[in-house]
Amino acid sequence: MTVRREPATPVLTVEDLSITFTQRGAAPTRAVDRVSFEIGAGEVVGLVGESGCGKSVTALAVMGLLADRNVEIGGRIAYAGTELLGLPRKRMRDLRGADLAMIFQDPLSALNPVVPVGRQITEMLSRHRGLRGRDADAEAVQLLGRVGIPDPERRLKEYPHQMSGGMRQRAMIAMAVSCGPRLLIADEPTTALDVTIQAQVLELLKDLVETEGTALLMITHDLGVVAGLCDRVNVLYAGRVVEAAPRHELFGNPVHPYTTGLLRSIPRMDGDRGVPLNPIRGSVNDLVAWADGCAFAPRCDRYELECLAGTPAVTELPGVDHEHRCVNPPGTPAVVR
Amino acid sequence: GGVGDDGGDDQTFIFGVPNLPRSLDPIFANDGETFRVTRQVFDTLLDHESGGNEMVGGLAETWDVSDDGLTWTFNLRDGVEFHDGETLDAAAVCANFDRWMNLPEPFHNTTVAYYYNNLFGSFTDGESSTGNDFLVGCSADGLTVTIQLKETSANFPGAFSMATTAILSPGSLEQIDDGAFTGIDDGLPDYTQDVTGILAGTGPFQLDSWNHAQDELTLTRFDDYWGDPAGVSRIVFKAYDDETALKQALEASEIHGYDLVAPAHVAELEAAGFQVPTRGVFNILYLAFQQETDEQLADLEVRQALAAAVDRQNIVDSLLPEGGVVATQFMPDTVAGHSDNVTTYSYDPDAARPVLEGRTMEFCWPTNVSRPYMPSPRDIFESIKADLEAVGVTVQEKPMEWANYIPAAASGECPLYILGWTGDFNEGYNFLGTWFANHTDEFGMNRDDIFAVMQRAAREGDPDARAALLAEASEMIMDELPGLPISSSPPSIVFSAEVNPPNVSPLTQEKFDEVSFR
Amino acid sequence: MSLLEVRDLKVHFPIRKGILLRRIVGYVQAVDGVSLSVDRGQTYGLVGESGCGKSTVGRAILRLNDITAGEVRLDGTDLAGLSTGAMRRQRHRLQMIFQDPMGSLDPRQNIESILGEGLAAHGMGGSRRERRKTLIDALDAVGLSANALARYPHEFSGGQRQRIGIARALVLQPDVIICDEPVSALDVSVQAQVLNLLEEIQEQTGVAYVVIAHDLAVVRHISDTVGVMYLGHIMEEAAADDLYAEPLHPYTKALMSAIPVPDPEVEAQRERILLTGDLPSPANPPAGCRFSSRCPWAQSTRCHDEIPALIEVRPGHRVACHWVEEIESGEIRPHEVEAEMVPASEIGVEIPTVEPPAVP
Amino acid sequence: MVRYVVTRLLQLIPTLFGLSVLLFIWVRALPGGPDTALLPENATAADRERLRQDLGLNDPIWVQYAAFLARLAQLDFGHTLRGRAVSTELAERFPATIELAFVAMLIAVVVGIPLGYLAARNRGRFLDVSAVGGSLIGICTPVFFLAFILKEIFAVRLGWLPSSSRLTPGTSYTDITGLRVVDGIITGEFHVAWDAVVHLILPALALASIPLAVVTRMTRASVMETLGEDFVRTAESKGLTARVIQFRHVLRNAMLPVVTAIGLLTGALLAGAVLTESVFAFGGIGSFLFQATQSRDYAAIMGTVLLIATVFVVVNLVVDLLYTVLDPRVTVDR
Amino acid sequence: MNLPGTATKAAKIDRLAELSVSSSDVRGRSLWLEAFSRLRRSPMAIVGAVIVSAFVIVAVAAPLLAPHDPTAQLWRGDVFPNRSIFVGPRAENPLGLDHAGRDLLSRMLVGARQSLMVGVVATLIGLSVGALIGGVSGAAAGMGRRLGRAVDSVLMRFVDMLLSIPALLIAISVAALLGPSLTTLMIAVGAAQVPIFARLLRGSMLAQSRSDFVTASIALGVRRPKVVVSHVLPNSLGPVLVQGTLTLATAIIEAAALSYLGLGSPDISRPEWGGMLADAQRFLGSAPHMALFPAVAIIITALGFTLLGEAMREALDPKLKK
Ligand SMILES: Nc1ncnc2c1ncn2[C@@H]1O[C@H](COP(=O)(O)OP(=O)(O)OP(=O)(O)O)[C@@H](O)[C@H]1O
Ligand SMILES: Nc1ncnc2c1ncn2[C@@H]1O[C@H](COP(=O)(O)OP(=O)(O)OP(=O)(O)O)[C@@H](O)[C@H]1O
Ligand SMILES: [Mg+2]
Ligand SMILES: [Mg+2]
Repeated sequence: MTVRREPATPVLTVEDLSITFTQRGAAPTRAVDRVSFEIGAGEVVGLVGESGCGKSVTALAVMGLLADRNVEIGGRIAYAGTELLGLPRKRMRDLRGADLAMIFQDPLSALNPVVPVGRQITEMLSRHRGLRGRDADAEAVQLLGRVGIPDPERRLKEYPHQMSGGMRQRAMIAMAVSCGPRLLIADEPTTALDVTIQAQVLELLKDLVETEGTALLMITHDLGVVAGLCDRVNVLYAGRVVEAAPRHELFGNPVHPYTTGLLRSIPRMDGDRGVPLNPIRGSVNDLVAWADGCAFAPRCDRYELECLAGTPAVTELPGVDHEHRCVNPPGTPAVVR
Repeated sequence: GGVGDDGGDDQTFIFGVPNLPRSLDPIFANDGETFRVTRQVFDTLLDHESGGNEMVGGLAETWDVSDDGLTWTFNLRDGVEFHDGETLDAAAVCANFDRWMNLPEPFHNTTVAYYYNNLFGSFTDGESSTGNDFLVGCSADGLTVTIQLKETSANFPGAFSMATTAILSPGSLEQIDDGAFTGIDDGLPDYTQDVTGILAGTGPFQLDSWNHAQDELTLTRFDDYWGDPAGVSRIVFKAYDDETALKQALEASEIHGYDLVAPAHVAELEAAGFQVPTRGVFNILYLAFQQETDEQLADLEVRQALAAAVDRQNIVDSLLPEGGVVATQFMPDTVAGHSDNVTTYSYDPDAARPVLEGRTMEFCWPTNVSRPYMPSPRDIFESIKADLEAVGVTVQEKPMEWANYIPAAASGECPLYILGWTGDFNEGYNFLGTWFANHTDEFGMNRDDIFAVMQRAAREGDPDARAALLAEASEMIMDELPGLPISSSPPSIVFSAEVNPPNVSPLTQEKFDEVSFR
Repeated sequence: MSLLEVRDLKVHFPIRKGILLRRIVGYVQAVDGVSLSVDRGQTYGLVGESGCGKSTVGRAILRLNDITAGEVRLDGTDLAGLSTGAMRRQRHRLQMIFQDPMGSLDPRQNIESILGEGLAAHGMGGSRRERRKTLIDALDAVGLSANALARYPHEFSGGQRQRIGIARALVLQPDVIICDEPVSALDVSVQAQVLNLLEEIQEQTGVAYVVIAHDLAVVRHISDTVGVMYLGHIMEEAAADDLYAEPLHPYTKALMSAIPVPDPEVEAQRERILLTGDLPSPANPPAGCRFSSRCPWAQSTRCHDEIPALIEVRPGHRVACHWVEEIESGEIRPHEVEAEMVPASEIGVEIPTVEPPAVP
Repeated sequence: MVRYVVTRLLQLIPTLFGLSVLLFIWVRALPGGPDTALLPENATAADRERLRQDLGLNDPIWVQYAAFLARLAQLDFGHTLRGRAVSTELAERFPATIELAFVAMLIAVVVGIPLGYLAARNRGRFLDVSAVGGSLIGICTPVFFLAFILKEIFAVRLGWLPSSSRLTPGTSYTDITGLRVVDGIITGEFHVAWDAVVHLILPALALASIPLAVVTRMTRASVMETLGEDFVRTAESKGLTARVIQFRHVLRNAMLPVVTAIGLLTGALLAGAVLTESVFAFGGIGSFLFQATQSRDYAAIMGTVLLIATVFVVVNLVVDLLYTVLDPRVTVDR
Repeated sequence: MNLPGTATKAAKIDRLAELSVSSSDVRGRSLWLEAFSRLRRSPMAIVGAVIVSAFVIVAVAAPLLAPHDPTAQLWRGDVFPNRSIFVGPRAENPLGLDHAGRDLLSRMLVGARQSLMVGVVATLIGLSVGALIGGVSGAAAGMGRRLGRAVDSVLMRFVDMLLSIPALLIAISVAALLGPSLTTLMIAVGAAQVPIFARLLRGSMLAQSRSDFVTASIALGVRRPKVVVSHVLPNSLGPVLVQGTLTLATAIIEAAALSYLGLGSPDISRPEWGGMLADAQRFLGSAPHMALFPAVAIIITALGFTLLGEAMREALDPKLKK
């Protein structure tokens, strides 16, 4: 197993990112807790986890899109060496769209319903590339064509609701890549789509990364998508990375009980049908505060009292660039409950 | 704000009114707001003295009546010109009488020509629905007009001063096609609703324009007026829906005056430097006792007790404009026919209580109206109600909208109710005759002896004899007590400090030509 | 005869236009001739992409939609022909589990009344105490304790709510349960719990399921027989294992190849058939084979003018394709398909009608 | 589109027909009658009876209604009790109401939208609290009282603005459209236009109080909701300038519900005109209607209410059409 | 942290129970409870609730609080409205006297009761009639079938017709129809609200009848009428309740407008704030206290109801949750 890591500065470095929501009248909630990862050019890094584990918040923090009020962000986010946290608003605006771009989950709500799709693309071209009028239109047509939208000239004048889901997502992608960003964040780009369309969109993203060398942060809860696309995978649980490894390493040798649990609980197309699934107990809401121990402990088969002895430290598996946060990983004999 | 930007003699006098005229041709009208305007434009044969209620000459310089009271001779002023340039002569006057007598069928009832039907009622083809028929005809001789009557009536000579009998120019009459009028349901002729150049009178002002969209009617000075020319060059009558708006418009100097000032505003306006001249009283407010609707009221003792229970002096003092008096009978004391010997009823709750205690009575009052004789019916009602309750009467109040109130009162639906009347001209019969000439559902009074006296008065041509009859009737009425006269209140009118106000008339017949700017 | 037999079911929704007269200008052919049958203790899985008519089939079986044509036979009785009242009396035999576990539970009723409503409606369950016992048993069967009865839906987690939905269906001891996307709203970890539960219940009670889902893996896992739908038609139907082992219809092939597997090794080798374009609108489906507009194997003959019948090509394996054998034998090879532009008006997107806001 | 408009207008016919039946019965069921307005207090019972007969009020109601319809077929709304054609009265007075309602709506929109927008942007801050508080107080103050206070302050005490009328009484002007401001500008009589504007301010302010409050709060809520929409976040992620985001993405979408509200507010404005016009002696159809109700002027009531209902429906049709322009998702042919 | 050497299963579970977040916390509370808790945190709601409860308390306890008989013209000799002689606030009468020499404080207190009654009864009338029409319409539409749709469209045409007449006009004509009285006032104001409630309820019923739990009930074999009564209706009442609260404010203000137009309650023994204000208007120049107190009272009370209603609307609106 080779670890593909560029020696040069990664496009994105996230170090010890913590995000806390402080709402008036409620206890502060830490949505993301000391998350670190890097993405190099042409690399695809996955962020997987169930709903509410902090994936989107992380992405928004990178984009500088979290509201200023009621949010505390700690740690470090660097884009090609530029510190993003604390960057003047104006500078951040210049970066957004031009260097950092994002694709959102639901393309219908993410597109302005009352502005033609073409306009939503050209406004970006004119903002970052100074293209106007006919030039911008021509460029937009070209972009739409590139993401595989048939008859792009006509589509330019259409509104999002006049397009199908897959088409909208393509338009979103066309918009995101229009200014040649070096980092693309895709937040569940296919969750709202049908599988056949999902396949088309994933193919498109893959193609982009390969031809443009764009760094892609892929956020999804679908392990299948991760397995097909990501070079490196970070598994999140309750705001922390519980396991991070290159793709083959992670699927081949999952360590954290959460990761293994996920893998065992989903029916697979190629699996054995007769065997009952092996679900994780409880639900995401049954969790322990990280400060008190492993948040996953209540749902864990390998739970030991030891698991509650404070935040589990990061353990690195030697030689394979594989980290995890399990106190009681498989290999050590599990205590029968 | 600021009005009258022209300065000096050329200023526009703006007067706020609750309504604009119903018709510019006075024959169609019966309301004070119409006559307020038409009086400035048209003259009548007779008139009232400025600021008083004495009958004086109008277009007729002098007049005379035959001994039998049936032949009236009017000697017209010389050199009177109509607004359209025609000259006034007896023929012109008779042309008007001819017009009235020849009015076609749709006019033969009070729906249209209310006053003509009531005062003269004579038509050459057909009868008036009122049954009146007083007029024989009019003959002209130079400046002498002779009007022949069939019968005498208490309405003469007052009728000759009524605004409805104003004299229009013969030229106007030629252009008016009364035959085209088909009935009130089809609307009034255009010339009555807009200034179309048809109507010409002899008054100090002539019609200028009527802006319906802005509820403004404009008159301009007639420079060839036979009397002293008007003090202002233009009058604008502007309609307002409520009195508070009028008051604010006056205070903001947008208008120069308005009539029927709420008593509550009089002192306030005076204090603010406005002129609020006091009128003589010429109206009567009463509390009616319908004897047929409520059996209790058929009992004279109860009616007397009610009269003793109401503190009329308090109403006059606290709710009516200054200058009001407690009424002793159904007419103001300035009117001929007023008797000093009527039975009076003084406030004596202790005497009333034994009779009234424990009784329940229905009491109607109108909610959304203000009349010269009852500026705020609600306050008056409240006051009377408090008095009645003080002597143990349970008052079942029946408030009604004005549109509903009058029909209800007229049809005898209401046992107790408050209502009143402002005289048309200085004639006692114009008051008493309104209610007590025969049996009506308004009062439910069945006193044929009173009705007989009233009938005699109605036909009595001699003013003094008539006054005596009316005084007699008044005394009988106050013994019978079909209702309790409450007060005669002077309706207030207000003018801004920049104008010299006209003499105020108890008949609310102010002559606006007397107005001038200071 | 099977327990539940659906024959040539058609559900067409009229499309109305105009303000005053609301003329019918066309029909959405949501379901256009679907036949399927389920036996006691068996599970029939229905897969297909969004808008292909899966839910409509499910709802039509329950007579929650008007049926345009066709038969729905339960134990021989044609439900489609019953009067409303008679149908109502049959309802306890057919139950439904919904996708959105929260939305399908009345937030203002406690679990006892939610579960007991069906019993009351059918006069079942006897006395109050007996009825309560039935409810507790049902809750027990889905792994919830009796103290849930007094609680309200919002007090439960998503997985638990779905269990309540299942319990509600169970109390009536139905013969058939239609599960419309029973797990797609759940977290992946919870999804497995619910799938296991459904299987357990089937083992214990012998109830038959019609499971509707867009996730082929889920359907395959739980079903005995799987039907693949496309634009209101069933394209292929086979035993679950057979279907995966040997998909015959081009659409099934494409569908299966599009599903990613959480295994990089498999992913790396998986053969992909990438379809182009989008699902056409059921209001204006392609003539002939519904899939012809996107089919990489489509031929110039037959495909565009003749609707293929669902024919049994292998034992228990039925396919609606004119060229199955030729494709299997490699005689016909896939080719590039130009993505067609679907006119805006034909996308099955609901155009939001904008109601005026309440006047303050 | 044309079809839609025509159909919607045709739809108006049954609505107006139903409304006219309803009104006809209703109005005639009002106690009392027109006699109080037409006859003096001392008129006799016979006089009153005669009047009812002349007005056709003694006929069975369906006969009266048939007569009404027969006239209506010739676009004749009958005559007011004062003897003028209702249609003439409405034609003369309606421009006043239009002018007043339009200016009031203008105030509501021109002040309300920016205010609501700023309030939403500054949620919870002083501006927001005072805008919301102020608009609530605006809603909660009875219009006639507000009018009175406005007049007392600005007309009586300060003397800055007139308290009544559409123009200084006696002003001469050329009448073209009946809209004084417009006429003044068209004919070059700028002093008339200015005079009309000055006279419009207070009544329009009083009338605007409720729409202004509604528009402000509606805009605020709508902007707040829009700010939370995904596409705004998308716009941010595109690095667009704040101005483009605010105008193209936030405001345009936020305006949609406000536009509908504005259409519906027309009704409130026309009703508000009843009070406002009376209080300000403005002379539109509002005070006309009020007087007609008071004097039981049946023809006038019918005509005015039907006019108001028509206007309301037409304005909302226009709003619906406008909506299709603003929101491409909505087509007229629903 | 040092762990005890002997870790038992019980200890494990206890520790877990202690640490794991109580699930009911995360899963949220009932719609109402949640809405209520949001209400409690909203300053708008708090201010509104304080005003409203103060108003209700005063209204209920008015006869006990009123220092004088509100109808008695106790100080008849002191007040001469026509001479502009009034009695303002003084020790005996903290708010002064009205134009008939009655204690204004007592009248204000009793007026609170009348105003509350006008508001509540008018709202109830509007709500119940409107809800009846809307409910029947919504139920009919929700049931589907030709007849249902026909009933629905007939009712809705009627409501649309009413909606095209401005509310105040409806109120004016009702008031004129029934003659002036407190009852009239309540009916008139209520009638004007009927179409609004009808549309509102119908709209939310239609939305609710498309929801899954309604489908579920039908699938269970529950009869349609029962489905409507036990599921559709209860879940559609939220917006109606909010509108009801807002209508309370509107009613009090509209009552004032009707009084001003002379169509209010003429009942002097039971004064109502709107009527008092309309009545006092003409004395504003010389007796501002007479108008001031009712005006302020109306504004504040209406404000209270509006604040509460708006806060409720926000609390119930899932879109504005965050
Ligand atoms: N604005 C906010 N205020 C408070 N808490 C927030 C906010 N946004 C997100 N959170 C919380 O942060 C946590 C992480 O949310 P996030 O949206 O990143 O989840 P996710 O992993 O993207 O889930 P999903 O798969 O549902 O999109 C959640 O618990 C959420 O409740
Ligand atoms: N009541 C209805 N009226 C009109 N069209 C309808 C109606 N219900 C469904 N449709 C249409 O019928 C088609 C099939 O819908 P259906 O809900 O059965 O799809 P589905 O396969 O369940 O999709 P999904 O996976 O999105 O749930 C769609 O195009 C839909 O728009
Ligand atoms: Mg997310
Ligand atoms: Mg579905």
